[in-house]
Amino acid sequence: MKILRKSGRATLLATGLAAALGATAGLANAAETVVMAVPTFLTGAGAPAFGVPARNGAEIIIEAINKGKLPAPYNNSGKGLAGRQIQALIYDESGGGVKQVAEFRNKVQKQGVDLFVGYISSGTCAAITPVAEELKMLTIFPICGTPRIFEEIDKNPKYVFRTMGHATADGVAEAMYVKANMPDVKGYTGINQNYAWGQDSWRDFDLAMKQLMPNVPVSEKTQWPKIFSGQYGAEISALMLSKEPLVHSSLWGGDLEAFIFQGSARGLFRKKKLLFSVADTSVYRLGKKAPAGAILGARGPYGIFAANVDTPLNKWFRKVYSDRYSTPPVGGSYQAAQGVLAAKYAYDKAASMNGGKFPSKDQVIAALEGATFQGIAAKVHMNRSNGHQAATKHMIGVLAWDKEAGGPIMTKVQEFGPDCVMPPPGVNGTEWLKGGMKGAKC
Amino acid sequence: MTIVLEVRDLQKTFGAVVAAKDINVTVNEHEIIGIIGANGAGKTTFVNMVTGYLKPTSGQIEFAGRSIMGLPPRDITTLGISRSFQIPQVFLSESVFDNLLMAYAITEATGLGLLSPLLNDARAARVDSHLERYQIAQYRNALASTLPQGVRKLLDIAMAAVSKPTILMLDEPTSGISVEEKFGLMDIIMEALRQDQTTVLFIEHDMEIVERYVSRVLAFYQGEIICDAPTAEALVDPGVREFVIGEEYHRTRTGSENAGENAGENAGENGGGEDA
Amino acid sequence: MQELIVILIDGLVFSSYLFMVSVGLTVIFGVMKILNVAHGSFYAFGAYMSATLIGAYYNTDLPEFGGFLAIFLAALIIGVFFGIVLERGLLRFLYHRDEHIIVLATFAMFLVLEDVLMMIWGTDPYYAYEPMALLGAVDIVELTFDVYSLTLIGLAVIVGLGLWLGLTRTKWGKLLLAVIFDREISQAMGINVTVVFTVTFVVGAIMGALGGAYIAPTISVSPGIGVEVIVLSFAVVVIGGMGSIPGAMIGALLVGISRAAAVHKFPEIELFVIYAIMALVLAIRPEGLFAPAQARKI
Amino acid sequence: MRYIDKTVVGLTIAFLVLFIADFFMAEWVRFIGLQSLARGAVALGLLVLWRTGLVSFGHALYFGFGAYAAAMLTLIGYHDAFLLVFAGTLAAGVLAYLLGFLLRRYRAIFFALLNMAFSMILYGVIVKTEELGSTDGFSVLTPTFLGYAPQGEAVQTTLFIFTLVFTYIITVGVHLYMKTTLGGMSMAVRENEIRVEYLGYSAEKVIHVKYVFSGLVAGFGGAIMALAIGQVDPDSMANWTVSGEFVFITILSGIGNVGATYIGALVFELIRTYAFEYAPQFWQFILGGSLLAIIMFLPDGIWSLFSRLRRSEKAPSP
Repeated sequence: MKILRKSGRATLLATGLAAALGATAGLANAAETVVMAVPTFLTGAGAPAFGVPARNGAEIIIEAINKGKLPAPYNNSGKGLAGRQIQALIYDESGGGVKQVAEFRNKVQKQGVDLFVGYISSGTCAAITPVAEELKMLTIFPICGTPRIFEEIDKNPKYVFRTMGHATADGVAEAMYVKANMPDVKGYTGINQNYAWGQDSWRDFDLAMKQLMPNVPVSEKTQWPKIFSGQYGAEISALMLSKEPLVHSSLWGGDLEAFIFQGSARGLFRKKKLLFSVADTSVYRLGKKAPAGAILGARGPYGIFAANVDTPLNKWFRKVYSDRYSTPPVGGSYQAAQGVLAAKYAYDKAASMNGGKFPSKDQVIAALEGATFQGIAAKVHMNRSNGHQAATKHMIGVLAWDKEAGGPIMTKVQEFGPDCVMPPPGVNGTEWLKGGMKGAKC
Repeated sequence: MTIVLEVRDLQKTFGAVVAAKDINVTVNEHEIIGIIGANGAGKTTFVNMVTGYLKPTSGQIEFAGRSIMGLPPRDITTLGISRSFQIPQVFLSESVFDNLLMAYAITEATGLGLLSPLLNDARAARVDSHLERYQIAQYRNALASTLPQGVRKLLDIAMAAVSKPTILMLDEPTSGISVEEKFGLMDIIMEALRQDQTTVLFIEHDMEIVERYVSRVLAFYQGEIICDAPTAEALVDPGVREFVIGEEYHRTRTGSENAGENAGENAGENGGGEDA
Repeated sequence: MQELIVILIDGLVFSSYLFMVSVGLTVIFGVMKILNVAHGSFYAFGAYMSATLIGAYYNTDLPEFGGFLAIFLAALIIGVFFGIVLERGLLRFLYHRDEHIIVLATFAMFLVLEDVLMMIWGTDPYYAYEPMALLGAVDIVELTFDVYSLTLIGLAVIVGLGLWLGLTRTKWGKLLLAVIFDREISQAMGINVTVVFTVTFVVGAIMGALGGAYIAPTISVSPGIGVEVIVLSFAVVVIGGMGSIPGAMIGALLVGISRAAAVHKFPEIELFVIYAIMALVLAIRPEGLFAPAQARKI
Repeated sequence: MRYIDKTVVGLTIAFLVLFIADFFMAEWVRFIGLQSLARGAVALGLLVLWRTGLVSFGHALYFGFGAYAAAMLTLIGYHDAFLLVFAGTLAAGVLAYLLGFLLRRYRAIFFALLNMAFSMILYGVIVKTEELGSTDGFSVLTPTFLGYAPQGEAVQTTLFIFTLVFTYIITVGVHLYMKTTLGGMSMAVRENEIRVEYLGYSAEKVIHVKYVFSGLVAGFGGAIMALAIGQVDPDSMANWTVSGEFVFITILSGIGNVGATYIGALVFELIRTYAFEYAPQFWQFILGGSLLAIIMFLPDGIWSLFSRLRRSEKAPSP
């Protein structure tokens, strides 16, 4: 019988395995560069909405840092990070948290990465956090939104930073905007993808609304389409039949755009007021097809909300980006760029405190902890979670079409200070919301 | 004489087609019975029902005094009824030795014995002596797929006989075998089964074979048994002559060659359809 | 009452969508016993090609309704091209191998094609909403529906009927059924199984591409759209019975209408509807509702 | 047995070499090795099914179930690796036992696809369960080993040894099991079920046993993976593409030898790691391309390379 035949290849097996595993060729890190890994969605549904704009934004800043051509306030800081050139390793974030953790270890242990600036999906960030701490790897999350990172997964971070506000701020800002601008609203409902981000977004918005407008009823039939389903006929019917005039949605990317096409064709946006929490990713691309009159957020002062910010850094960034990619930068581009700037700020500051010598990792971390630095379009205050979690101002507005400029613009924009929408240091976001948002400075 | 198998009022229909009806047979210990009939007469259906492959529509089958109606083939096999097949059912990509080794292993092992090694010296010795008995020892290490048809048939029957069944049903043991080989083959089989004192029922188209090895004949026609009698009596029965043997059968050997062979081959090809 | 009618319409539209994305899969499986994982790529390529052609068409001054031709042309181009290239260039070398090897090969093709798609069209999404805008909207029971989505129902009926009639009423269809029933005997009877296989694969590929091409105007044609389709179409085909066209139809109706009802009545379980139906069918009738008979062994 | 089983010897040598190498390996090598052992275990289960003539396109079901079962125990405060892995293995085995009653009736492509269908149901359930982090999954804290709580690099070193010991036991066990009557019946069922039935044994029972076994080892692989990575999520553990990867590894390894599954898993990890590194946007292309190349040009898997090598050594060209 075949299976009984002796196999003398067993020794080969042993040596083969040993040879393959024994090859310990970890790449030595060239001494004079800083290896920065930049994981972002390069494939799949996350690429066009977030991944590729984020990569583009990061690349522009990295290039400028290496050439020493950043505008003010970074114009006198020399080339590179504390004088060393950045060697960027841009790679794909697709495939889920488990795969990304494996890749993270590979990059750290095999390719000798010095720091990470990246990750878009909350799921990946949540998965990476414990590993980054375990491997003592400086990791800056520029985009991902889940509050769980410093509230549950790692309450005492040392190596992990996040350079933008988390999702709780979105929900709070949105609810405040509704309260200020639609005080008589008769009720609200939602359509959010049935996965972690959609579930979190709705929960925070709903909790904030219950606090701010306790008498406004919420629909019992909020819609939960499957992520990437792309077909919203039944959901649109249900929304149009519902009595609530306000619809909250955290749809993004292809799903959002499909929803807009299908909703527009059926007059949904004339009948209901839509509130899109991350629709800025699609407004430039959709152009005139974007639903004018909808309330929009960009998870902070980014993308279209920064269109008119008149600082050298922002003007330069928008120009370079638009010239190169023939479309203005969106939220993801700003946020990723901001993450790279955080590294620039921290390395340079640490070097100056180190007498001009290249700083150690601990010195860089110390420099970033609790710092306030200039992002592309707004100040970033690293003043939450032991100085590892940023707070920035937040902006919400109404989308309109600017006939003269031939492009989308934001109107009726309302700004919210960092301490207005982010929970105070040391306070859990959900509890803060449930407790009536005590300590919010608006 | 002890009755080992009793079949009463057995009936099988496939939709509107009646494959078997009013079948009543009693088989005694150590009998050698020939089952004859034209293609589609219900012979294989009968074997399939007795061995549990087909569930009868109605009727009763008793083996050694207990009902075996509705039991799956494996249970009936374990109780003591084995069968061989028109188209040999062997493990084609394995050697003859390994085929029989597996047959012995499955037959012998129960419970935790299933986790004892497949191959051990005692079992190998039993396999080898079985090979001798069926005179296929020279093919011991040949792959079953490379065997000549006659040897493959022997192997099939040898595997069926490993469990030393009380009753062995052979489905056309000589179909597809050349005339020169037929008697030699049957001699080997019948001698081996005689040693085990096995009761044998076999389906056969060649009346010479029937005449030579069988003491009693069951003749099938259109799903019914039209004759159940000692061989000499059955072969001259007018019904049998008209519906089963037909004009093709003559007592001279030369005349029967082609007829027997053709019938066998046809049965081999069509048998699958009949059963499906 | 209004809600009931709306559920029915929404359900029919979604069922038609499901049927359109799964019929190609079931055609190929039915004849060739191949689970074509690359089906999702056909869908995606069909959508991209359709969006490209529609975009190009509306840049000309040709009559507006011609845009619909672009959709069918896209499906035809993609289906014929990939059908022939993949079947002749790859699958035929594997027919003598185990079934699961072929599934794995189509899985590999899917991986490769996903990236080829990005090499050709990049990561930016494509829009082709003109045909949908063209057909406008209509009010039924005081609710606005877009006409384009409703035409999907018609298309599904035409495709379903066409395939069914083609299979049962034409000489070619009968040949196909013979091949489905017994490949070897058909070969012995002089049926050119090679040609039958190529044609079937091309037809299945065209169907897959047509699903994508026709849906393209209603969505954002962007990376990853093919992945979801594999899961959906597979579920529909499992529910209906693998390889059965009426099965795909019933499966699509069952899932589509249940899902619409869920969206209107219990939206929180929407995600689970398709899995629940699949689980139920698997538990009660694992071969699917309309499984073709399997031949016995002896 | 009078003779020395060379496969067992080979596995033992490999085990010892790796055991010692554990203390010298670069971290990333150990990490890839750990994943290869986990995935290889799943492929081993598939190998057992394959020898019975069956292929499952849904073993991410058991991989994911084992991983989640182990990970969920950490949520309620259990962190001992022995307990977690045992629980993950057992949970997957029980699930396989229950589904086995249904699946053992099916063969060929239907068996493969029904498995896939069930794995998709698990995927749907996980995504729907917000308590388990939905699509995000959740983190699994560092395990302890019977009270020993390693820190830093020692975590992976210990886990590697832990995994190595168990995979060694399982693999040798499987190899020896293949030589038992029940193990040998794989061949019999694959070759001719009718004969098996008429020899007096249930082919379905044989399949059921193999199926439960494959579920057990897949659950083991999943639990190990959860501990090694420190994270579970549905996309990387229960999605249909994960099942496809397991079949990929099995085909890559070939049917020849139990140890080959680990080499197959290692080759798979290496292809993926390097594709990710050198073609960040087109790694799927490389992965799919390698798979096609293996199917076309190395139909019997990488093990056949070893066989060819040996054949050419033994029989010099005339």
